[in-house]
Amino acid sequence: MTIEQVQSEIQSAIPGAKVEIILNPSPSAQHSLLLDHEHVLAVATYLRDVSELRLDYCSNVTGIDWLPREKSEKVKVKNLVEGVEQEVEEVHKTVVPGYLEVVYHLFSVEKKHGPVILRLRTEDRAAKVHLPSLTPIWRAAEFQEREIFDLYGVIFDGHPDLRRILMWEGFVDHPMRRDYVEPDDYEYEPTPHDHVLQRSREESGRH
Amino acid sequence: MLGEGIVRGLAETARNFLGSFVSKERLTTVQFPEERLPQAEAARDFPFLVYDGEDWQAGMRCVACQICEKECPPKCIFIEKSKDKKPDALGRAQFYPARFDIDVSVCMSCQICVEVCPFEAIKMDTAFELSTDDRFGGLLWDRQKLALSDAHYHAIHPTDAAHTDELLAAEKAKAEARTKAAVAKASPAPMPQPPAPAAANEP
Amino acid sequence: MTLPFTIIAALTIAGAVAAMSLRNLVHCVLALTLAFAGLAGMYLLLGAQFVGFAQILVYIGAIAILTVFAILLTRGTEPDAFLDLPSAWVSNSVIVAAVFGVLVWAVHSSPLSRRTLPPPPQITVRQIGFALMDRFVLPLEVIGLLLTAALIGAVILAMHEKQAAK
Amino acid sequence: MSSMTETTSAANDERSRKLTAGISEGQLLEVSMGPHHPSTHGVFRMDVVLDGERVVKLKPVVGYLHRNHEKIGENNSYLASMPYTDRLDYLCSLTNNWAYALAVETLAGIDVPERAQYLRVITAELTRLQNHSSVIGFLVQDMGASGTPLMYAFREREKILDLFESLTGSRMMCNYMRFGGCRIDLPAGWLDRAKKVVAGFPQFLDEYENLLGTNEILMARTQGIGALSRELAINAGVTGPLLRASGVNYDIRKVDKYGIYDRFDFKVPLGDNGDVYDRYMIRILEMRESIKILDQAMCDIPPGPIMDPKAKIRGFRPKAGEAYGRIEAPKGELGFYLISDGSGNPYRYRVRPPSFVNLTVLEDMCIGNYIADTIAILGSIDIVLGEVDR
Amino acid sequence: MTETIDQIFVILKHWLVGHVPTAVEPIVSELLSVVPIILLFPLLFALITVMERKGLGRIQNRYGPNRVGPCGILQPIADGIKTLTKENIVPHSADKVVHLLAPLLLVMATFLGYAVLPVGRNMVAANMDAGVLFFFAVGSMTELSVFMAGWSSRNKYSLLGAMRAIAQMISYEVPLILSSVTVIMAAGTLSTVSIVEQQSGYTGIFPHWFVFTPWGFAGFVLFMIAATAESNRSPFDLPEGESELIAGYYTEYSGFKFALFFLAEYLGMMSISGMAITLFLGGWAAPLSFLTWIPSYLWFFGKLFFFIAGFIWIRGTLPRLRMDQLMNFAWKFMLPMALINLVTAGVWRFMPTGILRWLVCSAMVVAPYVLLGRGFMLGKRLEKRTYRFAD
Repeated sequence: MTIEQVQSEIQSAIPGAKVEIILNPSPSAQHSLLLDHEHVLAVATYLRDVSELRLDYCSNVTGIDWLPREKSEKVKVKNLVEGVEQEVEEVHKTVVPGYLEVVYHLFSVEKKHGPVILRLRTEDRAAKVHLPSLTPIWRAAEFQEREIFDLYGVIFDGHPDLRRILMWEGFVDHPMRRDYVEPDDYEYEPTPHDHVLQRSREESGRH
Repeated sequence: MLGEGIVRGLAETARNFLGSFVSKERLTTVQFPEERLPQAEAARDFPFLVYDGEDWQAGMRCVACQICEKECPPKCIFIEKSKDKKPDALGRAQFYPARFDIDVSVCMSCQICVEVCPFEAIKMDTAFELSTDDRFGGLLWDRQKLALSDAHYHAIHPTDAAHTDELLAAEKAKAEARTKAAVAKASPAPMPQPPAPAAANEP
Repeated sequence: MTLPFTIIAALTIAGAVAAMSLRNLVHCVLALTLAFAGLAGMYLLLGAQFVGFAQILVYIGAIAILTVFAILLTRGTEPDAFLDLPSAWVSNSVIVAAVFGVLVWAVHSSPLSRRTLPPPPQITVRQIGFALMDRFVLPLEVIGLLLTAALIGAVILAMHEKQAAK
Repeated sequence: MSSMTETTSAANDERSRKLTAGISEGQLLEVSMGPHHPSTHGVFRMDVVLDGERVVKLKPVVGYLHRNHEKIGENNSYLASMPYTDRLDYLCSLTNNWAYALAVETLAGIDVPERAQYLRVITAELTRLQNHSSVIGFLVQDMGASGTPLMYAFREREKILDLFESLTGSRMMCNYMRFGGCRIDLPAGWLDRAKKVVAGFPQFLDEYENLLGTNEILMARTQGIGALSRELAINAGVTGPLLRASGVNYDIRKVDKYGIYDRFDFKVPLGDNGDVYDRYMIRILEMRESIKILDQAMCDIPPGPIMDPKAKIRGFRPKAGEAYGRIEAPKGELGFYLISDGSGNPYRYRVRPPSFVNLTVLEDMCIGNYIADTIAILGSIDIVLGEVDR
Repeated sequence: MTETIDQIFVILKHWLVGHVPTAVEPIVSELLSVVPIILLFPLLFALITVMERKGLGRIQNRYGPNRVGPCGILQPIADGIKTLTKENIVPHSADKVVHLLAPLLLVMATFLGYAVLPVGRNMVAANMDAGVLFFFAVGSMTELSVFMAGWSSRNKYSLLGAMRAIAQMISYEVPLILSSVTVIMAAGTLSTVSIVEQQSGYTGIFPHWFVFTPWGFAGFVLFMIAATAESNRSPFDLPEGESELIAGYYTEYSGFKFALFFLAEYLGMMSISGMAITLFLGGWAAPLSFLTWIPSYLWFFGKLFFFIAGFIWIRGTLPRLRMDQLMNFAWKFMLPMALINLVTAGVWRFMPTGILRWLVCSAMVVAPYVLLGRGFMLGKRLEKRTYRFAD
């Protein structure tokens, strides 16, 4: 089943679901479907239970951090240059806002096919980082979503046990974000080694 | 019957107990400091810098191109390029590393530096008993400690070294041919660029 | 009073006093065990080997452990605040002293205490066995029956609890 | 979907509640097993709540070995991540290599020559042999067998590691595969030695079955313990021998037919009960199948190049795009998900670790069992903390 | 001559006692009985540790310790120096006095058991009328010290280990005593010395050991299983099951106190083996009548050696049971078997000698074993399974 067929099947089964195909230009040609937040649970349940696909196995859940990036466009603008109207090329720089993305790789154990790739995007990287959790549909996402919450800071609504998993409780930042700055102090943990202790003090004094 | 499996297990351990006295297949222990297994030819531990001839400074193949520094996964190589140039094995003037340090405590013996080196200048050594009581300094090796002769390379990796020699010889022949052609044309010789052999394909 | 007797008696009494006065319940049990051991020592001193060893086996090996289990399974080992009032303490000791005095007087004035003792018989295990199987066979069987009943009762109680847990 | 209600983790809380009904808080014993515990296979912690010796609640705590492997991958070139994959599941570096190489080859569209494919199959199946043998050794060791089965397993593993050393130069951190092939060809006489080792392996398996196969204590300890239902296993993304012990016929070697696995004649053993004993036996049977594959592969291996000539070692920059590559690693599905933005470093480098995902169902399997079973169940999951924590 | 060699230690003791003033004679006599035990068995313990490590090593296809001294024979000395020089760590919240007393009491209780073991002809420290009872009485004292150790450490693993240990020891004490009661019934005495003497006769060249009767053999097996559990050895080593409970009740012990626990474990193992030898294997009696010229104590220690080797062999082979399985095994298999065996011993006693007695008594032991064993396996549905294969 091609990605377009999957798209149309979802759209016909779940009215109102926005399904956008994200093409993958690389030789792997693993295209994916971008879903909207409202219908994702219905779509996921449909994909798992109802459709021809029977995607009963969620293999991999990945978090991705897309930084805001500058997009430069060359636009032809008519300008008055020295009193004469001229067509001048101008470079328009627009900032595409960053967002966090979560990618689900689905396979079917029953039919032995896959992957069908689902994507979910947050609205931005700071405040609106909520996404619906797919753990109720695929238990396999439980730890992986926790990991994404931990390392990227995506908050999964409906996750049964959303705690940090790899970093410790009380850790403040999300280390897999691309703009994460290492605190650069853990190399010099206090030890009885005098020399190391000294360096550790100097380091902490500097920061 | 209850106990049957236990008795079978006991028989198996008894067989192994006796077997360990008679069969070398069973008792595979090598008592290390006294007995040593021959090292595999492919064995790799930490990198060293190959030099030709007798003088390590004159014969060092490394031209401080810093590819290995960039590619090194744990970033354990530190290279400082020299200000001046010295002639290499082909007689061309090349930079040389004014400083070449490898932090052996960080190095993970992955051999990537060897694979990416276009000059066959860095190879893997097989020495492994390297303990030191100096935690910071003793494991930071400078270029003098890293420099080992081509003969050593031949001794530890004979097949590899022969292959490397072939590659170098071919390159030398090519370079000579080019110089001759350049001389014949009597035009100013261009700076010969070292062609990059496909280092990854070495067997 | 011989030296071994003095030592054992002192230990027994010390154990008994500690068992009553210590705050930590497990310590009390351990002290009580000391008193039991002292008692066993007394039996051995009197030449009653079988009773002495049975005392060790039953009281130290079983009763003490049972008590410990009971304490650990039911409640914390550290008691709450000490609730005794001094007035009760005083009146209690007066009563205890009076009872002790009466007992001492009774024992001392009894003719039994002035009788010369015959040499203790050398009782072997074999004799105890014959006595148990011969003269005391009925009490033995009755005790056996009682214990069996208690055992079955305990099993039924435990089973009931298990079903309730389910 | 009635069965699906049981697969949610809320079902665990429900079961905990049922088990602790009528028991006061003070009677429950909270034990933190790990991170320094002899049988948690590394720095792994289980927060266990016990009623007597019965587990009523269990929360796995991981991350003690976390080194942000994925971030390291994003900051390094594609090639430089290859040696790091060795350190994920440090028992099976060669399958890790293969999974990563497969993902990059999918991403960049690189072909792999025939001989290199055979080399990959041979090394991967040898890896499976040594992993499974040590895992069942560890499992029985955790059940208190004083190391004897483990030592037998290690004796055989040592022979395979010797083969790895003479081929790749390192016993465990092999760093052998490259995008488009393998790093070096077989040294002279290697194949004969490997054939000898593989030929001796069934004897070891027989010995193992004699030692423990019908052992009453082992059966009592493992049969009916930690049973994992088919539905939960699939839904929770459990893969590898665990999934097949629960009776699900899903082996990526058969499903994806990656590499050249469609050329070999082998079968997939399946269990019916999904308990610890089944996992133990499935591993033994899988080893027997691996031996079959190895026999065929070592017989058929053709001469030829071992690297795709188009593959680049220096300055490898795949086109922008993404790819997910997965293989059947000894512990389950090992996947690598790569996103390229056209530069020399991957934009996103994601590892889908089998042992991490398999840990999801640890609580489901342990609740209601005894604390000693917890150890056996954990051993039967077969985790390596290098991979769980990354 | 053989008589002299056999009795050399007894003669030596009498000779020594004869040279001291009469007033101190009883004390010296007792010291001369006690001191050799206190010296000899710890020495044996040292030897056994190295034997165990080397034996396990060979079972596991490795050398075992072989660096200290010739063939590693001095390893226990190195171990001893190591443990003695280690820091004695007492947990902050531990009950310090009880924590200290527990190992001392444990070692004391295990040593007491040796008093009634006849290690050779006329070689017993205390020939008590109720010797067997004494042995089990002091054996039951160890439970208390185990509890003290586990409770005083204030560690959850310790407490769990102690609870396991006590539950296990109490449960297995019942079949242990019941299986030795058969011997007491047959011998008609509780004195260890008389029990051995009753077994020291020969029919032809074969000895009159109790193990060579149906009830004796069954009793011996039951006794050994229970003894393994009593001494916390594999496969019943749950109290210190290191994969679950680190080291059980002695998790929080270090240095010398830890060594004391270790010593007590091995001493317990030796003393209970000694009791098994005394009860079932004829104590110091030679196994064949023409071998009586070998001194009796050598026979005793030779038999002890075989027992220890058996313990090591079993440890090298079997995985550990689980707590509830252990308990089920004690109460649902060991106890019925021990009771049936008791009846069998009675039947044996009152039947006339002959082949019929053998047949009846063997059937009385084997049939319940098969039935109980099968019930045990079927009840748990333990079986070797077959597996499906998918293409």
